[in-house]
Amino acid sequence: MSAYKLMETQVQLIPFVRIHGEPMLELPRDLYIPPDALELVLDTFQGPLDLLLYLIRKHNLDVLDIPMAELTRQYMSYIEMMKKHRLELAADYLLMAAVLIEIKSRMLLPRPPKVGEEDGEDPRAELMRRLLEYEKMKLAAQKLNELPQSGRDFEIVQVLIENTVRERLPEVSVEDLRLAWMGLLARAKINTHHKVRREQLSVREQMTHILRCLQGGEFVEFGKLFDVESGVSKMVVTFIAILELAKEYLVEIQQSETLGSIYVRTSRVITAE
Amino acid sequence: MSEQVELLPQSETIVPEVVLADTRQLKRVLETALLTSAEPLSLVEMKKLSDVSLDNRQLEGLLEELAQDWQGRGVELTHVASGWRFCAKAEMQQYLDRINPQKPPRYSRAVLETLAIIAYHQPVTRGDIEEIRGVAVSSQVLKTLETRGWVEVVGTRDAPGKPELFATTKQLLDDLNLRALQELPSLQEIGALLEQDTAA
Amino acid sequence: MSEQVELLPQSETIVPEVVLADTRQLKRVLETALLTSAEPLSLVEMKKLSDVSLDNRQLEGLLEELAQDWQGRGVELTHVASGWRFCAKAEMQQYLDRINPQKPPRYSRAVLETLAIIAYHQPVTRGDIEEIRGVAVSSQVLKTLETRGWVEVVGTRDAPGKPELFATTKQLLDDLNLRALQELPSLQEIGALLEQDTAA
Repeated sequence: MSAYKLMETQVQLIPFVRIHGEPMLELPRDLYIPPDALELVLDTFQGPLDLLLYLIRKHNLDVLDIPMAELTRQYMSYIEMMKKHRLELAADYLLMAAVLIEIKSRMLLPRPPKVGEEDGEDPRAELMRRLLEYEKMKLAAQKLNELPQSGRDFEIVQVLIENTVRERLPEVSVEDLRLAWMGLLARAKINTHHKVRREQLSVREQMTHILRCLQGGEFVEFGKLFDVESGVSKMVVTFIAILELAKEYLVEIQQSETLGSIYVRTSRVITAE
Repeated sequence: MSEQVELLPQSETIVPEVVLADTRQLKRVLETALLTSAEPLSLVEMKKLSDVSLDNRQLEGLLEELAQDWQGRGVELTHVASGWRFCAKAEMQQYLDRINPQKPPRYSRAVLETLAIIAYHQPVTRGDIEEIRGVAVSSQVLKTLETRGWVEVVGTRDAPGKPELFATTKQLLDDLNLRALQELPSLQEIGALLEQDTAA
Repeated sequence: MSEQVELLPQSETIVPEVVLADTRQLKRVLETALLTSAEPLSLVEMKKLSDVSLDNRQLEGLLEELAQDWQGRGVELTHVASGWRFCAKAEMQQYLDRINPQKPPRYSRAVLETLAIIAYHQPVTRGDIEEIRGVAVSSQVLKTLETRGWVEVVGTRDAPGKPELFATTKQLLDDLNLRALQELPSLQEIGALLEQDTAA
């Protein structure tokens, strides 16, 4: 149950400030701080709790037995300065001043005889709890900062991977094509009756195949376009494909004499002549 | 691969799940992956490197061997929150700084205190942080920590205004070379330190 | 370090500017710096790592030794225009890809729709495609498909301007793992799906 006494040594947790370019390793011993130094002090303290802790430490006070009158008086003298110079920053500090004065006034009142546990509680208890919690976090922050930190205290290994020439090409699946087609249907409201008729893909494929065979532009003998070994249905498809090509004026079919050989060529050549 | 042929009959007593030559190759691949990866590699990721399936114990065994192989070098294999990675030893920093003297910025006390509160009290709202610090927490402070990837919003508290709840990330642990939050300096020790001081 | 004691007298003929123990340490530092640097390190930069002054020849000698030490590993020390750096060997790429699979890029809707139209209506002209899509087809779209080897010109239509006729290639079927165009989802099925969708 020994009282918490915060050591003077912890004052060094506060980083030093510079006044007129001169480093100040310790804050002034007396409470008076030159007005132009106040802004620096204000930046030095992290808030009213920090300032209170500083005052308590500086005067080697016991957090668990804070002499409220003295602490409040000292604190108020800081606040007076702040109000003059950096009012906008002083709000939190003013709030703390109110808390301090409230505690002080409650302590001045005669304590009623013990009625319940709560009533007997020291009005300073909440402030003490907060001061101790803050102090713990302040120290924790310092400990965290002491841990080796990547980039600051050690480097991460990073060996290059030559992202080799292999360029990634988009992959397309059958599903993608199906979706693309559905998108087309949905968007363009294509006449389903017209477009979604029984498409004879095999015929289309064969049409392409025949066009490829005729790519040289020369006449090709009709029979040569049929692969006898591929079966009857394939041959029928080939035949329909040739007719379809002719219908679309993509090929020209010629037979110079009755019962003579039939020749096929792409119609492009005709017009090229 | 005559090696493999010679070795196989010898291993008749124990049939190793991974053949020796393959193990050597796997270690090469593991080492390369760890050296080239910008992020720590998890066991799950590293298992993909092996052609045969490995269990955690086998993989960790290889990693331990690898760590052994690197002993005495300026770089070491470390185990952090999100996996394994190579990093330079702290003692090398003085040399590395000669080449690249730029240092990441040192964080202000406001940032460090906020980080400490989030780390030790997570998940916390901005209000919680302000309550402990006794001052308003500027958005800049939280932004700094979020940008660094050390802190993130993990949800909101079911309270008026639905305040966001902040927590620390794996990245923070990685950057501090830690595996888990428990490896942070313990609050009990810190409390004890304060008590010791006051008792003295 | 009894080694050092034994070795030093041997080297009496040449007095090395860098003592052996220091050389070992310098190699460690060099290796660490090269492993942690994002950019290749120049000789000028690397000289800063040494406490004693080195000339280029000495430094390069050390780097050669280091490169030797790394032989047979998945990572190698290479000499590039701006200096030296460690780099993963190309043969490692296949393994590294397993961990960090690059997401393949995707084709735009325009490309996919054009491909679908060519696949189902071949041979078609650009005009046909535009009619079905209801918008102009950029040359880029057709170029993309041609470059990929999925679409080719198989002729021209005997119409004003002799428009080219596009058709799909065998390569497309191979890449889609199909044996023939008929294996593509039938347009009827697709139409049915759509009607179901709109009915729903």
